Amino acid sequence: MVTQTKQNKNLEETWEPKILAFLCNWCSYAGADLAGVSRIQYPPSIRVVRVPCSGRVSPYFIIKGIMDGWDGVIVSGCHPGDCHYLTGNLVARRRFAILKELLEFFGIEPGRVNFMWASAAEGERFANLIKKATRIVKKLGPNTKFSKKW
Amino acid sequence: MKNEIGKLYIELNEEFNFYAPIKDQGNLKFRKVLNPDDIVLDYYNTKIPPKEILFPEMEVLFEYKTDGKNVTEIIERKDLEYKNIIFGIRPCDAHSFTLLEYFFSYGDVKDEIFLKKRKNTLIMGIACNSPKSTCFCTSIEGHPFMKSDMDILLVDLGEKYLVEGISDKGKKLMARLKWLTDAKQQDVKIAEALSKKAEESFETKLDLKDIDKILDPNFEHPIWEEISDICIGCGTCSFLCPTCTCFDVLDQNNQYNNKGRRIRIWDTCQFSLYTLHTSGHNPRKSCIERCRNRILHKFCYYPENYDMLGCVGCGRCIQLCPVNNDLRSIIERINKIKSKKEEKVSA
Amino acid sequence: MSIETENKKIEEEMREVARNLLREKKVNVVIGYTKGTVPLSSTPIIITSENNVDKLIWNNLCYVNLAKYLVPRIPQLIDPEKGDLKVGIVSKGCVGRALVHLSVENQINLKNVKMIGIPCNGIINRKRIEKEIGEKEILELFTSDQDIVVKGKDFEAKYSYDEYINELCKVCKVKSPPKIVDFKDSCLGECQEVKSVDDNFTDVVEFESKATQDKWSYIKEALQSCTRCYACREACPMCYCNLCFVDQNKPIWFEKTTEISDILSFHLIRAMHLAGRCVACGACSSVCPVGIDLNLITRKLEKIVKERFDFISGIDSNKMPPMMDYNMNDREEFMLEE
Amino acid sequence: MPNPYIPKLTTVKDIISENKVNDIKTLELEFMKEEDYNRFEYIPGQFAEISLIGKGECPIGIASSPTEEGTVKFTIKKMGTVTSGFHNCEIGDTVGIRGPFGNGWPIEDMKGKNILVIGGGFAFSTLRSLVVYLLNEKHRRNYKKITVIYGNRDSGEVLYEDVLEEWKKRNDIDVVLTIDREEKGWKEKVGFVAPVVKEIGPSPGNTVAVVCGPPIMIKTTIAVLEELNFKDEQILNSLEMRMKCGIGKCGRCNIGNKYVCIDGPVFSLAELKKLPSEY
Repeated sequence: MVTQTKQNKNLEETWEPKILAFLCNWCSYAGADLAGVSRIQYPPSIRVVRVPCSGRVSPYFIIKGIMDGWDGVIVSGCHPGDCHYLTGNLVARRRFAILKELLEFFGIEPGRVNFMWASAAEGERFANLIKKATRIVKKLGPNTKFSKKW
Repeated sequence: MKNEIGKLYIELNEEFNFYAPIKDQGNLKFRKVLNPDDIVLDYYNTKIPPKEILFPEMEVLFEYKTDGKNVTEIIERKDLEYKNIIFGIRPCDAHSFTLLEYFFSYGDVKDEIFLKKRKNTLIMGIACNSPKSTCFCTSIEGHPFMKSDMDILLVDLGEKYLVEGISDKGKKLMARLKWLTDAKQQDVKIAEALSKKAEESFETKLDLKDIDKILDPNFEHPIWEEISDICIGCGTCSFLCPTCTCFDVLDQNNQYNNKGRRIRIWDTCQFSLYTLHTSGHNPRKSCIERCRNRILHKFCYYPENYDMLGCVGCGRCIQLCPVNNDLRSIIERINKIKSKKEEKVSA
Repeated sequence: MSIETENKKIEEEMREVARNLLREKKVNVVIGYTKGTVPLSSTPIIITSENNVDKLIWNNLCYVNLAKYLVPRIPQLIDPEKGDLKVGIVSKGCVGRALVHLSVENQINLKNVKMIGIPCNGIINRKRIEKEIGEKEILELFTSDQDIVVKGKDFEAKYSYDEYINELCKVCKVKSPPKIVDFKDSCLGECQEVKSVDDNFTDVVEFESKATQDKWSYIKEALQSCTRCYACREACPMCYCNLCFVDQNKPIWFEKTTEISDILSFHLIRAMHLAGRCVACGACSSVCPVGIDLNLITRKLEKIVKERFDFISGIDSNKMPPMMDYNMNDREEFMLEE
Repeated sequence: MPNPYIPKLTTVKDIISENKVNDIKTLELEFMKEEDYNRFEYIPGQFAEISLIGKGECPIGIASSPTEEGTVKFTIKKMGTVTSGFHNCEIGDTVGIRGPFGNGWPIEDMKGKNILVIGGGFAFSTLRSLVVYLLNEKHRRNYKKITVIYGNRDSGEVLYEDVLEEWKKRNDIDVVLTIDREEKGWKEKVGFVAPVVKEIGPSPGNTVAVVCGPPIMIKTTIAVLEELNFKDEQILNSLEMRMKCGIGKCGRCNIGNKYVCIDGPVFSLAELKKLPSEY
């Protein structure tokens, strides 16, 4: 029994979450690039999908991601007012607000889904936020509630 | 015997999957019994039809393994050989199994998944002492005490059950239950009286004698528009119908362990997607055609193909339709087509 | 006044308006409710002749939202030669709200719609009564004074009216259809001016305060028995998409299986789609054949939209719904910050 | 009896792109097990449920003839999820196959008759199967005159160019090709199928007309055939329907009390006229 808990503990420590990240082409993707070019370290937990705008990210993407077994989803876009398409991120923000509240209401840990703004010049901020998001998701543990399993 | 249901369960549970009506989320459903105290026998009928025991809402057809891209192995289902007992089923629902059997063995290729399970299933039903106001099984040549679809029929005599073995399978099983006592002549007489009383208590009587002959030439009739005008197009009537069999097939992959399965799930002719071609053409594009298909399938195509009505008269669709599009009134309206025509001819 | 006399009064006034509308040829059809064939039901009816007006009824079981019949079915009925089909529609508050919102979304033209406004006095929570009666057959249900009386073969039960109406009706503030500024004559009969609705959402707050795990198990339990018949979707006046997201197969977003994650995602995304659009009619819960109660989700949507965007659906035909709009100054406390 | 939903496994032996737009491909499948191939006895006009396991299954008419031994061919147009999957297949991939299903062309009843084959566009696949079968040396003497009329939108859409060339060289078959609009370098006929049929004017005596194509083509061609005094029994048609199981269980392909997958897909016009027009 003792060894088992020890093993579990080990597993918990070594377990790294897999996070699906939708990054807006104009800001966050470039921000992630900058973080890489500037050699800022952040956890290798995210897998990036480049989208034209955070407004392109439909709630389907996020829920499908969670259902497919991703431990977390991040959507990152330009700061309000900086959208390449003027209002894409403002529209997206309303959607995210509702989705986040509904997920919480349904009893799915809201920390699994995170939204952030990061501009092309904010490599450091991007890395920090990814660190933070990874920390949150890691604390929640593997996604078993909503993902399909059989 | 009434308090001996538990005894029956314990005796049969090892060998059989023992299904009986159980309360689940406030709805009565046929479920595998884990505790005999859960069994509810003081009921009219279950909300979810017992077809789901042999034809579940979601069923695996087969499983497979892949090497990431291509299939390497197909794994057949091995759980079809289990023996099942369906306990406490009503005669109308028992009749639905006969219809399903006809349906699944129609054509050259038979549905072995269903038929294998059906073969291993023993139906132990309880006669209907007091039918619901929406029941109409006597109109489809059924009866609240109908024996023909069962292996064993129980009749509730108040204090005890009168047990009658009908098929060989049922008689064999009864012979095993040593603690059953021989029925007295008097009890048989009470059962007969109950049967008569039940038969007389039906409020709904529908004229379904020539319905297929009325329906067949009236495929294009304004009545279908009238019937479907309040239908909202949900699938309640067919999902909860004990004889509806339509299903959809889809593949599911588990990308983590390179496994997958092909499943079938209930589908219904009431959804537009059901018949939509890839080209965009849809033979049944509106509610009118879809409503018509449901009625015709049960009351016209079934008699033509199997010489039987595709309805068991359980009344579930009448009770649960969200907009109360009552099947009884639909049938009455259809019957009126005929009488109108006759009037015309005589005039 | 007792419930029956109220109902009688509503019924008479409603019939009178409908009769006049049909007689003066102001409408081609009247959509209303008529008596159902099973005790806990009513059924929608489409009337084209003045002679049938007496078939219209009002009782506390008229749970279907009739606005459903306008989109998308009725536009198809338009005869190009005769011009638009004019429809009279028996409107309780939530039907009125649905119509207003549908017109905001450009699905119907209010010019062609005449609301026969009635002061709704609540809809009985038939699923709750069914559950409490259990495996007995209800043969009759009527209201007497302040009680709901349910009768069967060998039992009779009484339920308090105020307690056994829909949860949404208990907190409803829009009993009769809202007055519309642009189409003053579109509402006949009873209608009310609604400026804003005060609501403290105590029921939602109570649920929200639960632990995540408790919420999950509650929702999971509640939705588990879903049979995917989509009656909730089909009865919803706001679900008028030609192709619902669960039906989309290029690509397949959500599979229509009975796995809990699939069922949950359907209800979650449907809720998402109804944000700022749901008119709180409770039809989805009333029609569910297995008795799933979706009221709580509906209420939560109302709360989100009210608190975040200060919007109430179907009240004001000139206000843009939140999901069709944006604002620089929205609250963004949920965003991840360093 | 075995579980009818389990497909037999085959490998993709060859992939041929059939048209210029590259949205129609022919897949040549070889059964992994000899016994499965031997059990797969079919006649022209039947179809099979072929599946890309993991993506799904779809009913496709068999394009090869039973006389072409060793493999089975399917011509697939890129339409939805599954067919797109087939288009992404590579040689050597595994494809599942169930069948053959349906009644097929009534080759026994056709014996001793003239055969008029009228095809339009991509629906030619089961007609190819039929003609290849009829032209086989073992079967050719059982049938009389064979005429093939095959129409397409443009020259890039013509399927099976190699077999068509072969047929043209033979003297026991007439092949008429047509395209909708004139095109540089096109030496055959120009115009829709129906007028071309009228122009050729086949005589109805002891003839069976096999018509397969898009609905509008079928409609116009049948009108022409009726004008030429073809009887309803002489006109054969192959129907399409959405299908899932192929064995008459999933329910969706019914027309009246008939299921297209077991009672069809081949119906004579006389049979079709008896059925409700819900297809």
